Amino acid sequence: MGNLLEIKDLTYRKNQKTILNNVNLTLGPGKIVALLGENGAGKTTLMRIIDSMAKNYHGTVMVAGEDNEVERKKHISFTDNLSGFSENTKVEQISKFYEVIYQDFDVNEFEQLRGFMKIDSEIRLSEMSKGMREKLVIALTFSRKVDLYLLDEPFSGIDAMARKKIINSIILWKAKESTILVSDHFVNEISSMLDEVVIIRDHTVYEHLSADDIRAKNQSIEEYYEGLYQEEEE
Amino acid sequence: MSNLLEIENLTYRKNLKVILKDINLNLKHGKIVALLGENGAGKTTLMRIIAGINKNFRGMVAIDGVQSVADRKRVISFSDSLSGFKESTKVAKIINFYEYLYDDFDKNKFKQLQKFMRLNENLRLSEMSKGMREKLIIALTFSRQAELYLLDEPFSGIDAMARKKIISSIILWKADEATILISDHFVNEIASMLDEVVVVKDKTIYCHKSTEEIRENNQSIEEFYENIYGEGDE
Amino acid sequence: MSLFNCCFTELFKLKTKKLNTLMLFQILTSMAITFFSLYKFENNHFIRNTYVNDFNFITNWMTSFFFLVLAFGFIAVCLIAIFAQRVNRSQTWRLIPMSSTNLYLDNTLSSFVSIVYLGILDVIGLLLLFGMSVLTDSRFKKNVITGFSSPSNAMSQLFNERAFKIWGSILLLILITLFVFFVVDFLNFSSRAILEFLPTTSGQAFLRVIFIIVIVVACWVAFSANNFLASLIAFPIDFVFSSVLGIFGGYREYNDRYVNFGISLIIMLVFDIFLLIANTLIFNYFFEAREKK
Amino acid sequence: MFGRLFATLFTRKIKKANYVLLVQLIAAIAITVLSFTTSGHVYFGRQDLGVFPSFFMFVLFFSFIAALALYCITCNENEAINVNQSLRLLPISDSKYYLDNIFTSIATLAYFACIEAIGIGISFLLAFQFDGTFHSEVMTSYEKSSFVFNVEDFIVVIQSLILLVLFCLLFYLMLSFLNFSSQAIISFLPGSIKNKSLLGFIRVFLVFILIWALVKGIQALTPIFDAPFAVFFQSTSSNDLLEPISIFICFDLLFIAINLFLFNQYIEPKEKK
Repeated sequence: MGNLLEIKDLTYRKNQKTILNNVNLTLGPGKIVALLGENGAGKTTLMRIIDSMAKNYHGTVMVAGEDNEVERKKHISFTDNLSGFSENTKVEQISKFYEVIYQDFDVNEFEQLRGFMKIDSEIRLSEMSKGMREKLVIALTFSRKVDLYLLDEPFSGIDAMARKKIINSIILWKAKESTILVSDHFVNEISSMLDEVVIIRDHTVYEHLSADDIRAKNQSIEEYYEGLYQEEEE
Repeated sequence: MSNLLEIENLTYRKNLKVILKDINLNLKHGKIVALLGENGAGKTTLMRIIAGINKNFRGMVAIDGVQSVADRKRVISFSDSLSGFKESTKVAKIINFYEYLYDDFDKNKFKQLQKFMRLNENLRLSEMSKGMREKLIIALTFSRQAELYLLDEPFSGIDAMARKKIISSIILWKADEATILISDHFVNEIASMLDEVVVVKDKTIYCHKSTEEIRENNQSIEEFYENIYGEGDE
Repeated sequence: MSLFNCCFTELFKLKTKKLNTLMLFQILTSMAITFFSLYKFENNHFIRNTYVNDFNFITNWMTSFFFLVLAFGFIAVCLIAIFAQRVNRSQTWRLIPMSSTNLYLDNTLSSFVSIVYLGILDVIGLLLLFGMSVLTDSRFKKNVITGFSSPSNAMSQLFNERAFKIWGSILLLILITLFVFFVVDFLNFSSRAILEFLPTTSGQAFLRVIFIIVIVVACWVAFSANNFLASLIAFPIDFVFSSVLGIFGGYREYNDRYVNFGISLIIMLVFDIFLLIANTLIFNYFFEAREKK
Repeated sequence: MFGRLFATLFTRKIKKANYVLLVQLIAAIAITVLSFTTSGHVYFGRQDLGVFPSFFMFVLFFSFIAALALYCITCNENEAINVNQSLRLLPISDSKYYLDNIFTSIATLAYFACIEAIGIGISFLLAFQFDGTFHSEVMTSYEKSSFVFNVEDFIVVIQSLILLVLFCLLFYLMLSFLNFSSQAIISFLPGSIKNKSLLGFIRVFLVFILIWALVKGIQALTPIFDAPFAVFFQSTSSNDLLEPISIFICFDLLFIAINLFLFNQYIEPKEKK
């Protein structure tokens, strides 16, 4: 199978400001890729463009060889903050909604993940803390069997133990040949599971290399990432 | 010098569910204390009770022996999510609001912090990403000469470099005898600056230790925290 | 079942849940109005004041319920239009693997069908009340019987010239409801799309200008129904009110301002179709879901 | 601190009042211009009106709508401020906070009324100066009415104004009471059944209780008292108004006390998500 994700000279402007400027990126199947960058570098926008949430960009975005918006959405599972549901919907109602709407939603996978995250299905969104809500979002995202998982800062509110357990077992939840693109600020936490690293800087892809190259130069990914910003500090 | 913060047999119930049960906690002046616990353990509720926002709790909460809500609020600086401001408000207007209404707000301290965080003053809240917004909140919180600083998961959206810089220089921003109570899920990140650790588990204070004690039996704070939950899980 | 249908049923369920609570409020308010109008509070217990009319409670309840149908209908249309905007704007719905056009059509269709659902609920409510009042109120029963039996009475004209007006007004009612949905959508989409292009500093001022323009246009239409363009929008609403109210007496004969009914029907249809196309285009290419904060 | 919070809230609400006034002015001008350009005349009562008199009519007519709109906005604003975390963090006791909130709304209404009065006055003078027919009409009607100014009427006008202010205050307080009590009840119910329709039922239930309490109160306080509003409109002597004013003062104080207690005990600002 060819490349899963191909982005060719993508530019995106909003409110007279360029947010992304000729971005070129290709991701192979079966990889876990980290998307790193400073606040406001455009990571979220890039993910929204891949999942055709953001529109009127210039350039081409192909997912599993498909360019059309609907086909792309079929192959992608994006972490959504459940803003479409009213605050007093129950977790059970949300999972029923996903089951009806998404054919590739696997119910007993969701039950298993829900048990793993210790989320009670009777609880309502308004009664959940930020961390619990993020655990639910991760469970819903991985209950869909797709080629590309997009995780946008999925762990920020989750407590330390749960986060470690999730990171260690994330590989089991995805099919062998599907890819995860995760954007997060806590590099050392997720570095253990990474295959490739993509760094967004100055509105474009600054670096795209495999984690083993970095480790070959016996640098931890975190040191490498901070090194990039070091020269700029002085 | 007596305790800065005294909490005696505090119980808090909401919707017929007990959230906090007979909490007893005393914090001294000039300490940096971490408040750790799982998602939904009640950390945020405890902070809101200390800050005088959450009401009808049973028990006693006093700052320097004073219980009245107005006096407590005068000496406490709580990291407010700025949800009270319209999304279109400019940062400059928020600064004027704080300067006008808080006597202990120090404008040039804020200017200093603003330069440190590279915050642009005429940005609007809607234009700021989550990380930028959290940097602004931290700058505003520490621009007040308060006795007790309450930080509720202040770093979740800030990128790695900025977070390291903030953590390393937080001590400089507070007066010597002021105390910081910080609740965060990234224990190893903040471990370096902590004096005491408070763990909230099963709706009450599980343990309250100083970091020297933990380090004496050569455990890192993260290991200590994890094996509290270790026995619980197996 | 195709994705389009599942999405439709989900949206329909959400909207009907909202309308059920609205219907409950309608029943409660109509009951309260009848109660407070019929009974007076004197030396601390309620006694029935007779000067209102001598029909029993249920018949009065039916009339107040009927008058509330139009008022609550309008509230329902606004409620559903605002809820539809939330769906258009929410990332959860936009993530569903279907084209934006289908999502927009689904959303608008389910809004319209939910209003029809409310209409059906109203009709059922009215029939129930009508039945109950005929059974319990002998005086009302006499009126109804005389009404239906004598051919010369207004009721029997139901199937000639008057009928054309009633079917015409129902058709216009449908077009007006769609028109309201499309206008609300168009305002939301176009202002959001233009906001994307403006430098962010002037975003807030722009929204205020739009708001003022909308108010001025609305007042202008309401105030000057006598000039041609405004009357095309004002006329159908006028027409519906007069013909519907006309059935129960006080039928207002239309004099010189009787613009040909057909023209305004076609104009309304053209407005609806034009807005539908414009909305679908903007929704497809310029309207993005809200970013998660 | 009380004064500074008062100033902050007052400037925030004044902005809203100015915005409503601006919209009203623009709408009046636009309507007058549009109706003269399209159909050439404004039809009112029996005869056509000139440009300025019709502008005066529109301003007068819109002032009532604008007043109602501003009142709803201020009600909404009150409840939003009560649960606004950034403001609730300010070092001021909750009782003072709530009083600040309510009195700034009343002050905004007063400000709005003054500006409205000035606006109507100006448009009246404009019409009076620049339109002959309007001028003569006003003069004739002035001579006909034996309008003689005496102190008694002036007191009655002042008293009816006070009554109006007390009524606005009472409605604010009742609305807050409705919100606070339903919030307090909700916080006692088990979390699982806390949903929108339940909130609706409680509100409706509380409205009935409110009306019943009001009716009971009026009955208990003054047996001879039947309808304060009837007195309000065709009052003859000033002591007629003293009764309703005293009743409204009692109710206002009663509701202020209840609201302060509820606000201090149960009302918490919204959680940050």
